[in-house]
Amino acid sequence: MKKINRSNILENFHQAKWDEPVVFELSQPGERGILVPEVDKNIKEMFDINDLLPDNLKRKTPLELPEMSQSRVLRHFMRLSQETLGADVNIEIGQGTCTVKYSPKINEMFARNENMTELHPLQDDETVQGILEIMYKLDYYMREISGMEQFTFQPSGGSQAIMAMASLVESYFNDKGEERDEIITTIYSHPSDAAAPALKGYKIIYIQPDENGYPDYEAFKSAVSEKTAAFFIANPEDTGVYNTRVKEFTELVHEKGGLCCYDQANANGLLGVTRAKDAGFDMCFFNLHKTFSTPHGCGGPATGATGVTKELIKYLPKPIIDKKEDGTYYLDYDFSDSKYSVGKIRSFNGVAQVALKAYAWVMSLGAEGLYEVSKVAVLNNNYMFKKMMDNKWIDAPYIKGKQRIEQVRYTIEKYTEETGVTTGDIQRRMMDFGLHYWASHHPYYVPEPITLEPTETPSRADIDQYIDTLLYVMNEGFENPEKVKTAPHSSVCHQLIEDVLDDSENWILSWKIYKKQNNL
Amino acid sequence: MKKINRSNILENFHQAKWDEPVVFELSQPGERGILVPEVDKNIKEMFDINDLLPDNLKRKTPLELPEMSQSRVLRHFMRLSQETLGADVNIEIGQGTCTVKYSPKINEMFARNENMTELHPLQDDETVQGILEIMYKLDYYMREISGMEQFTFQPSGGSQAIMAMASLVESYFNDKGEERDEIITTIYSHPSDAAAPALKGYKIIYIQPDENGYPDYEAFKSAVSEKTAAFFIANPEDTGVYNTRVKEFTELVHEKGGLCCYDQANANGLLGVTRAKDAGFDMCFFNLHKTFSTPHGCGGPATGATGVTKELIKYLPKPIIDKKEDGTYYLDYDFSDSKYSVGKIRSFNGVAQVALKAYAWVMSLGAEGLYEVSKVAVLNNNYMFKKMMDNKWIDAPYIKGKQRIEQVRYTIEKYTEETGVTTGDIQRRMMDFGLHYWASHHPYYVPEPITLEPTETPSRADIDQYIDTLLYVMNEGFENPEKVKTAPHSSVCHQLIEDVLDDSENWILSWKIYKKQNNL
Amino acid sequence: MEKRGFKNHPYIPNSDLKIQNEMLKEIGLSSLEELHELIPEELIFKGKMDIPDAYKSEFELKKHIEKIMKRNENCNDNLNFLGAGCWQHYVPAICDEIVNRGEFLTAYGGESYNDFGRFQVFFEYQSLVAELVNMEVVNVPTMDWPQAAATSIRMAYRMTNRKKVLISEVISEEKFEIIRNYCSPHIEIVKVKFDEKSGLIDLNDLKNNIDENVAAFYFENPTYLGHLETQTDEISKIVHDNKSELIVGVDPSSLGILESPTEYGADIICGDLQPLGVHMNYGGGQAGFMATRNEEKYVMEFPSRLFGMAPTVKEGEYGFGDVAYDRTSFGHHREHGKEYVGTQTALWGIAAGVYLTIMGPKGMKELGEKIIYNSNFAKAELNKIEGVNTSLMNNMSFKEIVVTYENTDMTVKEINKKLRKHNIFGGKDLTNEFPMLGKSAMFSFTEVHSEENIIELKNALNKVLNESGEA
Amino acid sequence: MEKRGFKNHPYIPNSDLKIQNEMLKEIGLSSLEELHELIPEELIFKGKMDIPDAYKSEFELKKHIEKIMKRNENCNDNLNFLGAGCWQHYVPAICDEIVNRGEFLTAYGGESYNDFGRFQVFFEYQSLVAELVNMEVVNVPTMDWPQAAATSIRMAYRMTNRKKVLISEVISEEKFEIIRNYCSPHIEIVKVKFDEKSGLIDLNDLKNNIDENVAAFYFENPTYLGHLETQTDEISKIVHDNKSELIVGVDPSSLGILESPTEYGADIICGDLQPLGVHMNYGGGQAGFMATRNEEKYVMEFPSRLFGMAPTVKEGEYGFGDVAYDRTSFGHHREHGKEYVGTQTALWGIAAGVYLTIMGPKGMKELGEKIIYNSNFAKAELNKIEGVNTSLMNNMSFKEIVVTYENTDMTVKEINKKLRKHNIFGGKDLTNEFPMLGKSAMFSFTEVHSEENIIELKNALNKVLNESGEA
Ligand SMILES: Cc1ncc(COP(=O)(O)O)c(C=O)c1O
Ligand SMILES: Cc1ncc(COP(=O)(O)O)c(C=O)c1O
Repeated sequence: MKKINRSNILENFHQAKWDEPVVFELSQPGERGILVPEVDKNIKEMFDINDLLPDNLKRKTPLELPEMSQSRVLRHFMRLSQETLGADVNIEIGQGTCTVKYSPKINEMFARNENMTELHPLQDDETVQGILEIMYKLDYYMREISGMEQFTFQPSGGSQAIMAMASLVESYFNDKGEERDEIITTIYSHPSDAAAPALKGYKIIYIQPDENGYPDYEAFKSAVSEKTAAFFIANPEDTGVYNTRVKEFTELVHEKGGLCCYDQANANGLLGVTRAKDAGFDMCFFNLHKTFSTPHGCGGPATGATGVTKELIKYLPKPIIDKKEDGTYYLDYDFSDSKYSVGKIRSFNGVAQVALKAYAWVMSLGAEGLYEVSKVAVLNNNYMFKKMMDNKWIDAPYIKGKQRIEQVRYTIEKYTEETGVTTGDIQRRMMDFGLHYWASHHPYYVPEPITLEPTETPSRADIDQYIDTLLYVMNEGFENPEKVKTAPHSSVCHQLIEDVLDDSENWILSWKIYKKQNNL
Repeated sequence: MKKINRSNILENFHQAKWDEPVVFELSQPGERGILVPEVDKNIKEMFDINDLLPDNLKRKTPLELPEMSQSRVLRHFMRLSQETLGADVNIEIGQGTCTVKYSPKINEMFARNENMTELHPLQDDETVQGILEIMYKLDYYMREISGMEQFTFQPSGGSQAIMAMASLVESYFNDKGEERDEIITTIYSHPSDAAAPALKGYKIIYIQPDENGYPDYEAFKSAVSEKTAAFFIANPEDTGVYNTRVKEFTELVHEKGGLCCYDQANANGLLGVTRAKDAGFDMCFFNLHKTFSTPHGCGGPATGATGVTKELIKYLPKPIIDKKEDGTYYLDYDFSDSKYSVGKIRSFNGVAQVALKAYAWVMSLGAEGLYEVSKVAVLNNNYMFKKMMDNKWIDAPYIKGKQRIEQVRYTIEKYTEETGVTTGDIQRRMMDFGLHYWASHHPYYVPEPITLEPTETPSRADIDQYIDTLLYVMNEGFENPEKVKTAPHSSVCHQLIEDVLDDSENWILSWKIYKKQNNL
Repeated sequence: MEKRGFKNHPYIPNSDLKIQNEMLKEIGLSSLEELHELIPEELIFKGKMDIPDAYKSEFELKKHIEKIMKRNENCNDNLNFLGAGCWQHYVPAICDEIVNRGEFLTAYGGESYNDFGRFQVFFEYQSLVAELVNMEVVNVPTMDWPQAAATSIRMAYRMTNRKKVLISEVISEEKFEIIRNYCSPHIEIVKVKFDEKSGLIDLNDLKNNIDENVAAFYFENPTYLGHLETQTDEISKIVHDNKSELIVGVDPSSLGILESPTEYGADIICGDLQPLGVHMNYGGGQAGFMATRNEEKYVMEFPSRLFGMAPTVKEGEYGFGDVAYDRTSFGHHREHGKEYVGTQTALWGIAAGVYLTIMGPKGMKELGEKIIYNSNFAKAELNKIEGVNTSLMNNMSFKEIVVTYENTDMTVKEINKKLRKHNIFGGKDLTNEFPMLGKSAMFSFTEVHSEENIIELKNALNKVLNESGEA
Repeated sequence: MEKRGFKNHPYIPNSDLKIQNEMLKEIGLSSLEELHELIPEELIFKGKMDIPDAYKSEFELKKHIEKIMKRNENCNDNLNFLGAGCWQHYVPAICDEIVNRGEFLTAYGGESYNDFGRFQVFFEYQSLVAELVNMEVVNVPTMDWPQAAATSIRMAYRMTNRKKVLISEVISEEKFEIIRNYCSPHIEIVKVKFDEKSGLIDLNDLKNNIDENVAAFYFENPTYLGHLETQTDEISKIVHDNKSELIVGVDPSSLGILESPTEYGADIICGDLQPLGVHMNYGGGQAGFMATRNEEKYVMEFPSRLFGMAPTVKEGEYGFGDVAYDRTSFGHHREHGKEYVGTQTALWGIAAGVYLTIMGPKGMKELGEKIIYNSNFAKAELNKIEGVNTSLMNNMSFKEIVVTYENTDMTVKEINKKLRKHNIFGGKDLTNEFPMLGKSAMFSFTEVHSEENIIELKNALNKVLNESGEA
């Protein structure tokens, strides 16, 4: 056999394509997937089911769930899993801002253990010393990383953490009796940095970027006032630009009596490098499902571990985890008697298994390892940045020639003008090579954007493969633009006709609606 | 959206195709996949590694294993798994004779538990009462199913079970002091029914089928003699034809003092319906990885549970599992003092986790369920048989109009004559629809064979889909034979150029050889 | 050469010094320290984080974690009767198998083409839950039931432009707290009383409180305390006559035998998916769902993503995509979209989808029956114990029952502590949450409990309450 | 209508009566009883199998199995020093993840096109083990080491056409039994003595026994008793001068630090894969491997399947297929093929492939070092105990050490029983297997043991042997 010629591009990639019907179509009346334990004979004899159920509540409407044998159920979902491009099978660079890194399998094994899965959240503290210890220690390490004084793991996602931060702001000013109704953020912070505070009744004031991509200091200065409840910001923002003057911003807010809330969902470039507290923030949160490697699970369960400075602890949702003199851990409901406490953000004790995985991840790295994570995340990003910028059709606005932190928002505006091929076209075509590619949140402040974030887990070879593929596709845009515009070609389906998705007469949100539409 | 038109044929199927390099190509020197616990400091200080290793044994040859980070290792093997058509994702009908049925996931969960995985085979019996109980009871149930008196789980596959049966035959006649060197089998029994006894020094005598597909009784009669050590047979054989006169065969052998050994690897059509003992067999085996649903694992680990009648127990390999008066289970090494005992077939106690899964499977069915398994396996097969035979290009030799047991060997000889499309072509083309298809063992006594075995786990819809696809492909053979002959088209690779596989100058059995051939 | 960090770490391919240096060179640097040039010197952290040294080998890490986690006592080794919003149900092996498939476990924000399977599975999840509650629209899972309830309430508030919401008093304290915070500062919440004898909603109090400012009435059925609310038609009439929205919270494990609230007029239904194939996970298994009719006015109020089917450019082919994406804060309107959207509990939606599929209509029915038989049996049996009263609220109950302890000096906490000696986790203490019920606890019974288990509880409880010498 | 059987069983879709009847009708029957028409009435089983009723629900089945399996005490909760062919090593999580992937777990006999991944993974497994032993050809996994050794011997027998094989006496009894049976009746096996002082092979005895009828000499390094055989060049010369084949058995976990037997002349290497990423599974983790040079005369003697790379019709593309398939009994020659082929232990080949990949050269080296340090430390420490002698055989050892108990009335079995009270599984009893070593036991030390564990063993052993009051 001749030497194998390897291309760095997966030209022959094809995603698993099963043409798997919608689950309802697989129903075979009579088939069973699993049986439920029967009612014990004695119990059954004691009662008549009709006496146990009020007539008006008894189900009369037939329950048209599919009827399938166990192996058919398994086959169905196995096939759908193969049609999903999870991080385990993929080079994760193309989901910029999402910090999709490697989630070690050993951590999953910990979380699958009965000593995790089979704990009821209301068990007495004495019976859950293990998980309490884990959460207590993780809290402590988070404090070390951020400089904050107390964390809560209740917020179960970054956006909920932002909502929790906004709630803390509300509590704080309610307590102080101050009426402040404005929250300042920036266009390159996450949409939730605007939306979650808005939910809590705050007016959102956006600061536009200056020519460096930093939030405009002068604009900020004139925005901050006694009406400013808080400043919510990510830093670096989605552009990967770190606002060097951040401390001046927080000082300004503090001067006016406001609070500073740091969106550290993606702290991946900063662990052990710089701390929220030192930049003047009063609170911050970390997405454990991003920076701390717990898998995203198609979108949760997750945790936005939220930390605050000492004076804000009393507003935290209850309980927090503490340790007694004798070394036992407990859920502390009494740490605060403030009637302005946020109360509760999420039921029970947050997503404990995510805390467990994050804890295991921290323990597999130590302080040195966390530092390495950040350094390599930034190295990978700047290596990629350099190589991307070597291409004349790719640009990235702001601070030319300077480093970015962990991600970059690029633009291919000039390329689109030249070829008519948009970032959306490229996105679809990248899928033909088994790669994700993300443009940006809306609206596109950076035209024809691409947001790439390599994290620390791809290798140099992975990064090179990603870039080579992207350049290959971009080149195709010159030579065969139709190919790109009509992509994808190797996915499970072809381009969607999207109109129906926004048309309330025709959208199909469930099988019930599909059946109705087709009179089935 | 319009009504979805479903074809019963996966016309759009494409297998996951990753173009994943050979693992050695992925090496990035310096990368680590996992770390080993370091030598404890005190221990390290006590010794110099050079004193612990003799000079002449110390490794000097560099060990050129790949160097890869953990996520790259995972990605590699995940991708390869997607490129494999396991039963979990597939309609298993096309691996005839292999009894590939549904392996319940709950049974896997049992086997993944530490109380199974972390048992050392030499642990004291007192510490392994659980697994001993499982194996003891499974033995008992096997006896119930077969009528035999004692089982051993040492043979770790059907072929090894056949070898074990041949060894038992050897022991038996050594004990009797009789020299018998012939073993009779049939061409439609599994190749191992000939090969394994041959290994043990026996001359193999084949009985050809008569016009009904039964082993020719007259030929058999003249073959059996005082030289006959044993008769090894599957019944039904690969044709699915059950030899109705089997008892006459075993009686004949017994008359001449020989033993009768029943290959019940696939007893799937017979559980609770008929028993080995009653047909006159002295021993038999069940493939737990076939009839008893434990997954095939790409080809093991597995178990060929072998049972014998009372008088043969003393020749069994040691130990067997027994129960004391006080209810404790133990490994009994003393059940036999025969110096003619087979001794040992496989190390330790067989593949205990397979026994565990089989036990769980039996317990999920009970006697009634086992009976249902067989009835439905036979129903499925005869339903399929009927539908297949409705097609004029498909035939099946022997006992026209009669039922088969759990499988059928079909022939498409006439079709091949007509179209030039062979069973091998059809096989490759079936893969383009995500389906297995097996022809036959060699040599092809039935010309252009197909061997199909639906087992009890596909639904009627699955069977229909299989047949429809097959007919679709066969029809293609008329309309577009090239398409069929050049298949596969939707697999990971195209047709192999197979010559090199038989050419010792050019075959590539390892990456080392590949490198050598290409001077790398 | 600078050596800070953890070199050749298995999770960090480019932590190898040689590769690192080559990459640094490529970008014109000579050490990792030179990265982060934008971070001002004064913000650079110069201390050492007080985080223990790494367990470098996976093996040692495993030993470490296992040792800690073995300090937990779990509900498989003990007999658990805690419920109260997180219930011990049997999780079929297939649910675990599927949610642990690496592809699902590690997917996130891919597009519909490369994550077709993810999109389909969510469409199916939506459709399956829609079937269960007999509604047409279900969103991807939200955080938990309280979150789903809170959002339902905010939806009603936006739709009706009314600022007051009534909530049945029979609700968990923490759920109320979550709703309160989520609805603050816009919505005023007023609790509607219940009848302590029957457990039913006090219809007079409902009537007294309902007025033209009321956006919605929210109640649960089965209620938090386990009994069934039977005055459903009356409630529905009162609410709808007032042009308010009727929001009903429901335990989905009851819906195999109970009619969905849709049938008695619910406009929005919410609840928790945890009973449907998700392990308790110390509370990490919660996941909320919401359902409405397919009316634009409802659909456009959902804050979270909704997946829909759509045709593709290839005749006869279809795919899945985001419906009315611009509703959400991910769309162009950001904070002017509906509430906000982010990572929630998607994986549990997959679990629930697998669960409903494998259970089918018969499984769900058997499940409901087993539960209702068990809890009624327990109610009858425990009531026989001297000092125990299970008939405080006399309406029929489904999964949970309230047990009131009489004539004892022990607190519920003390009783539970003694039950632990019998390897039993006793019911949730209601003493503070529902003081009107006296010294009481709520026990939960599901299909994991057998007659034997219930008798074991009865005997243990009897010992604890009535045998003095008992530890 | 006949009702025998288990209707609507989740594993049997067509156990539904309605479907069943339709299918029966299709083939012209009216009941299941009418199936099996070929089975003569006298052979139809009319009794009822004495098999308990099914645990119908998965939940109850789980309770049942867990209850039984909890009667086991495992090596994770106890401190285990048993080895002797099955060793407690750390299994990386990724090995489990991959072998538990449904696609691999349930694949079997598919062709190279639809099972491309399976074929590639076996090609890689072969190549990785080939690298480890520095050979070119490795077969798919066979049953276990004894089977691999037995087949190696039969290969030598066929190649040389000689009927006698010499085997070092330092071999496990059960391995010898398996080989004996497998080689009977064709091959005469003669044991070659070892020196009880050094543990080394008695070269004189080897010379005395070798003659022109000897097909091969088989020995192990490290040996069954754990020490290293250093006279490798001498042995190789003696064997090859006689034109016999040199077969060496090896523990692959040693090969990160030890030279492969290839380097000192082995013609066939065999061993067990279990140390490479496979759990002990009460012995169900064993899997044998064999390796040779890429010479036709060797390759054509392998009985099992061998996977090779091959080009495809598409320029530049390649795939994998069976090499020299007709060698095997699956080929046209059936019993005239080499031995026989069947299901063996393929999945453990995948585990070993993943293991060698994730470990890499450095991991394998560290593994070897950790083991050799630990066993030497244990040898030194245990020797300090009154009544324990670890220096009977004074050659260097790798993983296992032989401990001889002196001046005690207790049997090894009794000592082990007492160690169990300390949650320790003591070494394998050698008393009957190697009577010449006296009352002795073999302890195994791997990377799972820490200094602390070894000291714990030492202290416990000291208590057991020297503190009379001790239970
Ligand atoms: C900077 C930033 N903030 C907030 C979020 C929201 O986090 P979540 O998706 O967990 O709600 C994200 C998520 O991508 C983010 O990148
Ligand atoms: C009838 C029969 N006998 C024996 C065997 C061999 O079993 P194994 O593959 O477990 O060695 C098989 C396997 O397919 C078989 O079908």
